[in-house]
Amino acid sequence: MSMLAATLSSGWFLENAWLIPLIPAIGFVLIILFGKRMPQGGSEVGLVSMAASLAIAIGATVQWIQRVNSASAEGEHALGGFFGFARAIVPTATEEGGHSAAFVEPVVRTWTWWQSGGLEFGVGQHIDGLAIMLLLLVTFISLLVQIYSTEYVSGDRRFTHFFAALTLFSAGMLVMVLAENMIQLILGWEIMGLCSFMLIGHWWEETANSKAALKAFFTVRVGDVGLLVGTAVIFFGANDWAVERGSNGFSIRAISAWALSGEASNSVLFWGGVALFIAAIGKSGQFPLHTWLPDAMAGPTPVSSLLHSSTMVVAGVFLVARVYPVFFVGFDILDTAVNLITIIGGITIIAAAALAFVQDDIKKVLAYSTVSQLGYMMLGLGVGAWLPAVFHIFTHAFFKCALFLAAGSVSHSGSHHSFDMKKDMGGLARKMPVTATTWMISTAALCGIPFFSGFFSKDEIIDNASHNGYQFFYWVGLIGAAMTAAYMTRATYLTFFGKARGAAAGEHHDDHADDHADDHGADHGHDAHGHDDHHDAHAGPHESPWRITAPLVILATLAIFSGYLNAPAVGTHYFTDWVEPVGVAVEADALHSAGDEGHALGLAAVTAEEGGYSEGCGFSDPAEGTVCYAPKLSHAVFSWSKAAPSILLVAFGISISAWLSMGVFGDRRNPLKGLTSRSGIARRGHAFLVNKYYLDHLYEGVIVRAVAYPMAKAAYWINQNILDGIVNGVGRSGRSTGEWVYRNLDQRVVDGAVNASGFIASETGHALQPVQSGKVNQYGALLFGAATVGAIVLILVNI
Amino acid sequence: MNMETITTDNWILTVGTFLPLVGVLLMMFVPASEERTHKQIGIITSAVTAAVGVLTLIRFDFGRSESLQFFVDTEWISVIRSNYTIGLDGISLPLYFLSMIVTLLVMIYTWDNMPDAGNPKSFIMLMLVLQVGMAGSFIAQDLILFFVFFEVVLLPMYFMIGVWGGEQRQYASLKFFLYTMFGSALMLVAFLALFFQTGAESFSFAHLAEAGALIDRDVQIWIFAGMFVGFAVKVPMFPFHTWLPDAHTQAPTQGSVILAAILLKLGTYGFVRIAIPMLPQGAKAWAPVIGILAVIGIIYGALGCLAQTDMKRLIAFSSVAHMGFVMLGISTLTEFGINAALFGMVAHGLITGMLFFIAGSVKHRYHTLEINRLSGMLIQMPRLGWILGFSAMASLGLPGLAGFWGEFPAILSAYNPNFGLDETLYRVLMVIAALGTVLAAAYLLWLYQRTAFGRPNPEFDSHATHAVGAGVNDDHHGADIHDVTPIEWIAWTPFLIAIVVFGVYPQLMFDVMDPAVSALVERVGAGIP
Amino acid sequence: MIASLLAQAWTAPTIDWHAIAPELVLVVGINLVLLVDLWLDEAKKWAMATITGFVLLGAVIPVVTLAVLGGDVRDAIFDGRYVVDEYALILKALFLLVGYVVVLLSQNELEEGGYYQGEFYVLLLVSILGMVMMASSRDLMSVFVALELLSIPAYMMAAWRKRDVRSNEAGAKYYLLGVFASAILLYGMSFLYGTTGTTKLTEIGAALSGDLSAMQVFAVVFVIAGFAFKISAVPFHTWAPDTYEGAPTPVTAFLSVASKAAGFVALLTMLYLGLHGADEVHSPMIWVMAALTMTVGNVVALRQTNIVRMLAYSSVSQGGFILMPLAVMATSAAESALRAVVIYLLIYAFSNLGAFAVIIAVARKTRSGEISSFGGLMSYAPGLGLLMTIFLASLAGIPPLGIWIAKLQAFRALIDAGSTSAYVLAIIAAVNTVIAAGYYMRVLRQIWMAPVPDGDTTPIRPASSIWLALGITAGGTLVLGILPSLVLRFADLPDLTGALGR
Amino acid sequence: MYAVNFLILGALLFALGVFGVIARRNAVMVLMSIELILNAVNVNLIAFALMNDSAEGHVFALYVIAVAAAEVGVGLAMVLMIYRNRRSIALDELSALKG
Repeated sequence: MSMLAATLSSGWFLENAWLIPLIPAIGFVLIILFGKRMPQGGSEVGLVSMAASLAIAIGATVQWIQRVNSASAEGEHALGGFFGFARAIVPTATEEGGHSAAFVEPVVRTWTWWQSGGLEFGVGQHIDGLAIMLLLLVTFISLLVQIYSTEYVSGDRRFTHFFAALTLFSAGMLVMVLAENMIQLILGWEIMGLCSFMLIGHWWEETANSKAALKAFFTVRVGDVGLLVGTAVIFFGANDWAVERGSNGFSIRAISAWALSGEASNSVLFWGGVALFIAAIGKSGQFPLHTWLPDAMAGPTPVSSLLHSSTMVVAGVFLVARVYPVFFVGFDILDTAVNLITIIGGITIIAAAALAFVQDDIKKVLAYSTVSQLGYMMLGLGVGAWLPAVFHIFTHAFFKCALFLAAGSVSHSGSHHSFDMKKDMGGLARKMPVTATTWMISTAALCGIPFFSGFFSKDEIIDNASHNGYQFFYWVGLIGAAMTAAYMTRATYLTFFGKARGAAAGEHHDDHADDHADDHGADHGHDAHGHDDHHDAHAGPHESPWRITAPLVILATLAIFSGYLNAPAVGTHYFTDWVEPVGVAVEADALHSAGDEGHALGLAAVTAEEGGYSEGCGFSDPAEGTVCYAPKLSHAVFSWSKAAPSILLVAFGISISAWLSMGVFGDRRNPLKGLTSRSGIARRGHAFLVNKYYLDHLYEGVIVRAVAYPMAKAAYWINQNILDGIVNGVGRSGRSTGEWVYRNLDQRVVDGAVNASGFIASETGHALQPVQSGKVNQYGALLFGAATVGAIVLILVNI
Repeated sequence: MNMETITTDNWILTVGTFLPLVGVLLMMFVPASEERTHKQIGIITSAVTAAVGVLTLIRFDFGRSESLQFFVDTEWISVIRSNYTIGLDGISLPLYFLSMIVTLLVMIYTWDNMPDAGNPKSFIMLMLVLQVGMAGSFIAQDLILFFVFFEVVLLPMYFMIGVWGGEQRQYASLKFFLYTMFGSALMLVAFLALFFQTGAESFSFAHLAEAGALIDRDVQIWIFAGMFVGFAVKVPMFPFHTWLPDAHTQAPTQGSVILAAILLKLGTYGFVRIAIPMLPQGAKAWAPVIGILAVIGIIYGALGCLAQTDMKRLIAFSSVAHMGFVMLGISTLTEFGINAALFGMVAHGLITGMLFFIAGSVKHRYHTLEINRLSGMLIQMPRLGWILGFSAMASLGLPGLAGFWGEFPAILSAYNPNFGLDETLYRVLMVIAALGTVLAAAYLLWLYQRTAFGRPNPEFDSHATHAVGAGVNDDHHGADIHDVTPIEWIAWTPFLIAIVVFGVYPQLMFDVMDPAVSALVERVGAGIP
Repeated sequence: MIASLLAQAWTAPTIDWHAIAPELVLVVGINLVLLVDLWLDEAKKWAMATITGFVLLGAVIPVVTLAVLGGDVRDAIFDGRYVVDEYALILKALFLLVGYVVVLLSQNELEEGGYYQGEFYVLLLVSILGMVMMASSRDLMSVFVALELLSIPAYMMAAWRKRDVRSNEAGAKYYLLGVFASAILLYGMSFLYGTTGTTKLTEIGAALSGDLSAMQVFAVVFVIAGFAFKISAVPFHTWAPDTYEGAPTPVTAFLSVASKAAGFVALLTMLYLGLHGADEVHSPMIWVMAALTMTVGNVVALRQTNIVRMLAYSSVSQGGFILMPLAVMATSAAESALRAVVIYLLIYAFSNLGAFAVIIAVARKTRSGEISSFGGLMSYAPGLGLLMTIFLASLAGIPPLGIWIAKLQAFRALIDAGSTSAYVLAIIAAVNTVIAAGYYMRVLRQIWMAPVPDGDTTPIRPASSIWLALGITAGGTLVLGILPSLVLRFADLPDLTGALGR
Repeated sequence: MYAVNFLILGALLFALGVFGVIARRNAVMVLMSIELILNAVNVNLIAFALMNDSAEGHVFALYVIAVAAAEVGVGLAMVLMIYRNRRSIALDELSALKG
């Protein structure tokens, strides 16, 4: 331990962060066991447990911040006041300062979980900035969504199970977030998958839902093969190295350190990385395994907002960010012009955004938007912009969750449980002011309008893409931003502006696009979207009750302000300081550290840390006896001039889309047929329709038919028929293969052989029976003949 | 030989193993008409046995789980140098205990789920005899003794399937019997060959594990071949598996549970305990074959499952796949693999046993297991439906449940097998096996979606509503569709709890097994030049 | 030359009365039974069985005393042509015991049939006397005489039901083929005597070594063929199924156990004392016979519908297993081979007699020998069903029931020898155990799983004598299976293998 | 050595007997044939006794003669019995038991 090292502050909350997942887990058990008998059907247990977890998470966050500060304080002490001072005023210097700040040791605690070959493997917590950030995020959003759900699914016949699953999900996610090792990570990962299955299929009376659930679980499971294989590869790559240093090949710290140690074989890292990334693709709905995510919208809206937008789906991104060194070294990030992650991320951004254009189901729009945003995060990690990507997880969670909840609110109170923007929405802004406002704030954030949170995270990614020399993906990012703006504007307009249509206009019709046939099934009082009949009682749209709006407001607020945690534009960089691991080499014996408070290490190394990307962690091997836990990354320096293009593109996207939307959907006559009966209008060619017609024509004919249709429709067609077709085809072919193998191979050949042997034996017996003719003389002949033949043969042989 | 033995409390194994015979004797003198008495005797006997098992757990010195404890070695058949040698170590302890518990729970389940053929007297007597055979196989430390116990199991199971089974019970039972018989006959020849090749001194495991390694390679390969057939049939491994689906499908619930939970383990246990340590070089030569067959079994079993229309038969095929993982683990000859295999044995015993319980209860209620006719189980009997879902999840290896710890380390271990086995081959096997987990998810969830989700099948649904009152069509579908009964709760809860506990804290078992396994692998390594 | 013989002064041989006490007891007993039969009136004929039983048990006593007292081999009498050693004693005991069980079995059969009980028991005793003598014979002549002594009464017993055509046929076939076989045997013996110049087995063994002349090979083959008939080894087995099926069931039991055992005893003595030098002649011959016997017996048994006939084929195939170790008697495995055969004979006697006992008991109710007539036995006669299960499972060689240890021994001997041919035979045998299990299980399937054929479920009440027989046999089957050491000790027979000069 | 002729004689008798046993359908004829074989044996024994100059052969022959007598007695009784029951002693009709 270097003499420069000094004690870091810690605290009860940090040391016992493992309680955060444990509480919801216990909550889950309680709900399952007693939920049905409770007044609130178990929801109270869920809420309480989430609140408790949130409390601990907040405590841990605070203490982590103190820990970081204490470290930097030591740093200042050791290095003279310059950095500390500089951090205050000069933003650019702050960037560097943020890097050369002291290494903050994660709070690691492990307990033996299992052992093999005398090697003990732990379960425990690994608390660093990333973990803290997600702990806070997950507990917080889970709580809000649970509050929201108490209203939204009230009266559902599986109310209790719903909350049980939500709580279990939170537990699983939290387990994964503070996972100390890969096995624990897999544990949380799979539990989330299970809950996703349960919740998507929540209304399993309809085959469509259960099929969607099956598909989601199955697709993700395909990716999980990568997780298993990758873990195995990495384990055996890292284990010996780690065991020498008192750890093992599952420990995430060990893996990171080993990957950066320079002793790791690149092929192992590469293939391990590929395998793990396949898992990430599956979980985070990246191209081409994204098809399950839109289908997952079959689940209740709270589920969509919690699992399938803000938390669970970022697990893949989290995985990559968590063992980033593996990918950094394995894929030569920053050394090669392009790598697997950027490719997948880029494709996902564009493809998903294009698909969002042609959706009529508001949730589907948001689903594709989510996919696209996840693409941004991946892209960020791929181009070496670790922090912006993680920051985007943070901001995206708030506004995307808000958007979903708003959509839910609309369908809950505005459109009689329909999600079809064209059939049942429109002009709801006046009817549901709160919902509309929150929606639009979140949209602004999503589109990346300046001073909304999305701007600070997404633009950082785009900016760093170019900063790190990925020009092509810089443009991909920009185009994606524009498209995002466009489709969100379209959705916004369709939902909240223009003429009210269908249910939004107070009409009742039971042929909803979505699935709740025979709500009032006799033998089971289940109700497809968990709405009691009192919703049907007062006709027409109205604002949702507070249990729905409150979360919306909170989230919307955060959608604005969460960005300022790291807004270079205004010179804040707390997120950087608190979350980003510092890429400096530290003494090796930091690798194994018990639960006690760690130490600020490697200050000596800092001095050698100037000079960009030539050396330092991830670029040159750490000196003997020292290890790195994270690559040394530099950040693009923000400047308005660099931000300008994206701002302009976004503005363009919004305006054109808004203008055209108004033109098309604002049509007072038969608004519902805006898209469908156009040609009919053309044929009639009424004079006073001409302008509209031209406009319509301009939009449909020029823009849409030239841009959206060829691209979006084609993309959509490919998506549905090829990608999705493959996914489903795999299922079908697997089944038919199974039948073929069973019928022909197993029953005919393998089993046939067995039965044949018995048959043969018995038939032989039958063939031998005639010998037993019952005739004495023949017996005698046989007797004597045998003796004689025997005698002759043996004589010939022996003499 | 580094296998030192502990002889304290060495009465405990003998008592625990042969105690059920006392119950059998008692029942002989009770007329068959007194069915309740018989059931009571059965439950009490197995309960006492299980109590002895618990005592064994308490007295077991977990600190030295690699050495044989409660060790007994007395003359038995002196002329052929076979002794009554018994002992328990970390490898056999879990299975030994499991056999007792499973028997007890099956007894309890029998209380009001007696198969249609009736006659609980012989049924329960057979189960008790079965228990003796199973427990004995796990404590035997002498080849001949092991063989005897190994065979004792046959007849009772033959009758359980044949008398209390389904439509084609006679075919299935005979197939089971002859198939196993075939295996064990060749196995016996192999045993004797091993005995004489090691100088015809003793049949005790310890001695053979020491002397067997000195046999020259080719001979070892031949002897291993014999044992391979014997154990592979029991496991069952891919080409020898066809008795299993028939036996499982036709057997009564109790039979299926015991078969899945314990009997199949005799084969894998034999590999770990006998074939591999006694014939290291043979094992090394055969390992790739075993590995390949195992992985074929994984995929093949899964495909078989996808083809099934009968719930029970599907579960049976899933056993083939799961035992494939176990065998893959064993074939790597690594601590990881063998640990995983042992864990997998217990896990598979619990999970598949549970699934068979459920299948039995479903059959009991619906009088059919046709997947197409079952649906909406969650509506008609939510608890049973949830238990089914739970077991299915456990069976597809969901982390946090027991199944995972048998599956994942096995896959992991295949990444670099021991003793210079071909890595490329095994890595291919690893990936295929990992894909097998996807298939597992596929068939189990598909099963779940078809049976539990959706709306109940009208034919049963209508019935469920009427049956409450006037039993008009009660006799038509038998009893009404009711949810889990108290007896079933009693019988199942331990399974469910164990699945969770071992899933959440696997160290409970790894802690016991690992030292023994490490010692074993070390011994094997010593035998391979 | 004759003159020179006469010239020698005749000195009376010293006779070891204790050694031949068992035979004497039997002889006395035979006469006793004959006389009593004369005086006893029909109503009291049942007493005959009891008396016979006592005679047999009485004969056991000296066997025991000999075993306990005389450790040393008693071959003083008849200068080694009639020897009483451990080997002889254990087999004498076996024969007497089997005889006793057969008496128990025949009791009701005869009473009901109203057959000539007295004569029957006399013949039975005579036959047993022949067997007892066979155990001690060490000379071609005494072997031959013993063989005929045990066979000729058996011929008559097989045909005991005078008015039953099938019984006649059984007897006639047995008789004709038997006599033919013994004629062939004799012809072989004559050459054996001619080429070695002696009839004393040990001397023959001494003379018969190294290269054999064609005549000697011929002789050996014919001699073995003669005994092969007795043990009904394929292809000399053809009489067995027909005779077993036709003869009264107790007699079948007797033939399938006792006279088969006697044949094996003779074969053992010949091989170990007389013919061990001619191994390259008899080893392959026995190898082939063993393989054929077990296989043919099994596969044909698979097709049988009559239980007695099925058991007949089963006992043929069992004979194959017993024969199996002798294929390697000329190797280092000689001792374990001998032990295997003796043990097998012992345990097989128990299980097989037990099976027949159950058949007799059941047949008294069902009046049918068809396997299907056992349908649902478990439901109305669980006791008999369970016992039959034990016996058949034992015959199938399932531990821990009797015959498994015997089979184990047989395999053990083969693998002890370790030659390739031995391994091949072992594999064949292994496969055969499975086939055999096939038809044994078919019977058990009837007993446990099939419905009662004619729905008549009146419980069966076997006579006490049958119960006693069942008790003895079941007890033996179980005890010998679980604690084989009890008898295995007796089966170390250095006296006989010692003669091999190894 | 003139004794060889006796052996040839014995062989001829033996062959004759075997032929009879295998070929004749009449039970009595078969019995006679068997007697032929036994006598062939006797001839052999006597011849060998002369060759080896030992008495055992003679004794053996005496035993054979005695036993043969007993056998024939039993045999004829059995033939008689069969004749009573089925009015025929044709062996190939004795085939109720087979298979």
